[in-house]
Amino acid sequence: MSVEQETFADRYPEEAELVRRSFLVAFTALGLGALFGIIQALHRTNVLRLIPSTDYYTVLTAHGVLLVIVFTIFYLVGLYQWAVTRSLDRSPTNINFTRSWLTLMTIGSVITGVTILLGFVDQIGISADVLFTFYAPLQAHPLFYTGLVVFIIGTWLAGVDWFRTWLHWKQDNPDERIPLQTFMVLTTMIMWYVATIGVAIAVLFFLLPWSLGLIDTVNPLLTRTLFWFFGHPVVYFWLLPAYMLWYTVLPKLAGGRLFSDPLARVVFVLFVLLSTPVGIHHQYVDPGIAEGFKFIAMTNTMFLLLPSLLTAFTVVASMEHGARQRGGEGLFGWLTALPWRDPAFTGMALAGLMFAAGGFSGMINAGMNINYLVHNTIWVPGHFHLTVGTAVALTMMAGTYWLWPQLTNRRLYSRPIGLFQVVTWFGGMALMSNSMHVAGLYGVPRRTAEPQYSGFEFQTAFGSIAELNIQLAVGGTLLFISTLLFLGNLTLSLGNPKVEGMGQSLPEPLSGPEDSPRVLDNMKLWAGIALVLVLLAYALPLGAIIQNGGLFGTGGDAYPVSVLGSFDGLDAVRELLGVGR
Amino acid sequence: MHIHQYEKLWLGMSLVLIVGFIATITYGAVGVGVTMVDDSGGNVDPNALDEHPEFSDPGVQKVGENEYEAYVVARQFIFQPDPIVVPANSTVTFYVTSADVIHGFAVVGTNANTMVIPGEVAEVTVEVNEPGEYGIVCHEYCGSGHHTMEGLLRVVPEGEYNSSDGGEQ
Amino acid sequence: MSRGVPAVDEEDGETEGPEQSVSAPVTQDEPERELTHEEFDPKGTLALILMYFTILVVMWVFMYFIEFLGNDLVVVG
Amino acid sequence: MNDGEPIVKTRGGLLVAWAFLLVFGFELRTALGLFLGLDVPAVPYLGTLAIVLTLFAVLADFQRTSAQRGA
Repeated sequence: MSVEQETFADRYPEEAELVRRSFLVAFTALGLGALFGIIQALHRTNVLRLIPSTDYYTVLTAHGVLLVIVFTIFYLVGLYQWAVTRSLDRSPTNINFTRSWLTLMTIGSVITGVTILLGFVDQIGISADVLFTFYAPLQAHPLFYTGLVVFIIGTWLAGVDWFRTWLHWKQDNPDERIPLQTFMVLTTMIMWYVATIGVAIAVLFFLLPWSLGLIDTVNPLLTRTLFWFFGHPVVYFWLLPAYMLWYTVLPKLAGGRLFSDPLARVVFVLFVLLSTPVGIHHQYVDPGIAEGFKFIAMTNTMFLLLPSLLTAFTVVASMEHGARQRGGEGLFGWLTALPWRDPAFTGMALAGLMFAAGGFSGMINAGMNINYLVHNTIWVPGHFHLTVGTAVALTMMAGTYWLWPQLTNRRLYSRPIGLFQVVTWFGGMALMSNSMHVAGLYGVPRRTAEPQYSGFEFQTAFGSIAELNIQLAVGGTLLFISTLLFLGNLTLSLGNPKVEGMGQSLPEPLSGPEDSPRVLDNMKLWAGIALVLVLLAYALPLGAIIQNGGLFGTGGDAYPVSVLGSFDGLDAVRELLGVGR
Repeated sequence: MHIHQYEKLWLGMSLVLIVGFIATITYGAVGVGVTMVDDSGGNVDPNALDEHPEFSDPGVQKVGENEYEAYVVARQFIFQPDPIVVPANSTVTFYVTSADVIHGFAVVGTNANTMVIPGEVAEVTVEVNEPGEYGIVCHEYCGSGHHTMEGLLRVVPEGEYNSSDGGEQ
Repeated sequence: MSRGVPAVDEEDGETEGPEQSVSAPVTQDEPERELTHEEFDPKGTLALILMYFTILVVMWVFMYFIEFLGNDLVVVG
Repeated sequence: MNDGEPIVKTRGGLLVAWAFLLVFGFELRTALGLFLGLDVPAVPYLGTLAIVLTLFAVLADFQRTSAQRGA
């Protein structure tokens, strides 16, 4: 590797611009989401209540949607665009197509985001305080669902774009193995296509027409089940970009090479196969679904631990390889030879460590009958703030520290601040998620503005609820500070002068793709098996739900969260056109 | 395929872990007898609960020696009846449904925890031991007053249990 | 920052000015030694992951048998 | 360490080690509470831990810089 090296921005200026644009949307959402996060952390714990408790749910909806839909997925498309272009060394077939899907996704996000935020302004009568899960019969304004549809269509087209680029590359390189990063992108998108079938049916056939008044009722269990058909694989849609960074970038940061390319491919294939036929594990205590279906979802979920457990080994081994090449010795002494002063490395390593902890609470969540203990307690947000909120979010921030100079040709403003930022995130999340897990075991519910009740008190095994509240509030504050440091550091970097030669190459794995069977690269095969598994896991439960409760439910009204109440289709059209009622 | 020995070992241990988890859960289900909420509660029309033989007048009734049924309606933002009164050392089956949106029903600090979905009836049977009081919370967001939605489960000594106040309001 | 120098020798990172800081590893070109897949046994990784395994098993047993099955109102039907 | 090489090689590493050990000690308290029902008072415990770790960090940094000067 030469010292002076061409960056991604030098080689692919137009693509780099699109990656920066998607990161811009992602980080805007991150900033807003973090603001809503700290409002909640302080409100729930009764440290500082800036808003009325009824607005808490607007804040909560915005926090969820902005962070797990907008932040993560815009980061994903930016990272994946970089990865496909870089690893195939090829521009998109038509960059205008790339621009259009990014624009479509942005429009969708803005529509949904604005609809949610209008919930703060009572006079307008538009609201979408339905939280990230939008369970019917709570009904959002039609624009909420419309934005979601537009956004998802954008992501579908992104997948089309990447598949098309790959197919053209394949024509030119018929005998080559798919480069690892492109392999990861393609498998992730297959999983996404399978997963979004559920939410597309729920929104297009039921929720959107229902919110427009075209149908009167929906079956709440059916739309809920379709949501979780999508709602579990979506967590892997957040996670897989982090896995890509762990597999392909982290070994380099550690000064080593990926331990095994074949195993990385196996891991991604396992995610394609097993991510979707597990969604019912979010419904272990739902009435209307037979125990047998829950048991099947449970066994599938448990086997889905396998790719993550394998990842833990491969990624740590790659780090150890780097440490030993840097002169690390001893059974544990090599840990001190890792580049801990590099925020990109440390961020990813700490994210991985927290993922190990989140993995444990995930195993509990997966455990069917033990779900009675933790279901819908604040244990669950404690879990996913370790996974999506740290393993994913912190890895993405750390990855940005590495990637940003190559996308902008500008140095990062400050590496020490970056290091301080990732360590603050680690400490803040340790406090916050610890208190959430413990409070969850005491039965404190999630998703509530005021977890303090008049008729009873929560019993604690040690410490006190007040102390857990302080932990949560302090942790949330540290996380907010950390987000500001991250965004500030990046913003200040824009003021640095442009410099040459900051390109970074990625090292070859120790065990390359030639060690793996070619069948791993057969995308059609994996897509086919994934669909069959989904059919096996979902055909019978969905059939039973429809048979028992009817396609449109047993009756029951809609409960619009908009103050204007429900309206007929014509009114909705008028409203869409901006004509007042 | 070329897999390092240690990695093979870890793969084996991971599978042992997974199978061990599944075995534990199966033991809990078969050995201890913990069953999941399922479709046995049947379906109802959430708009017609006042015509329903049981949910029209939610409350607790004795159905056998030491066996009680508690019909509970969750609606924005209350549980009916409140409190739910049952005798100690009995078997209680809760039938919980919703009159409007999705709610949650959790007896705080216990394993009695279920979703409440309009159109569906959640059936949960528990063994009640000592007398005491438990809070009940709605743990699924159900609208702007969600945080006020709570109830009480009162377990009274067998002698003090009076079927006429069996949870009726 | 001096790219191309192994990072283990590079100790004075904290004094770097803003314009010198770039988040980048610095070791790719001159590792102290090259280790191939065959001669590299990730012993430390194995040790760490065995510790993780032990923690998982202990915590699982505690959570399932004490926290869950020892809890009030076990659902039996 | 035995061969005179400092265990912490950079100040950044020192910061990470400090934060890691503090979090580890904090989680230990939770484990003691849940497993054994021991209620270790939070503020004195965490305060002492933070002070001790900071002292160690200062010492380690001194060792690090002197080892560097010697080298």
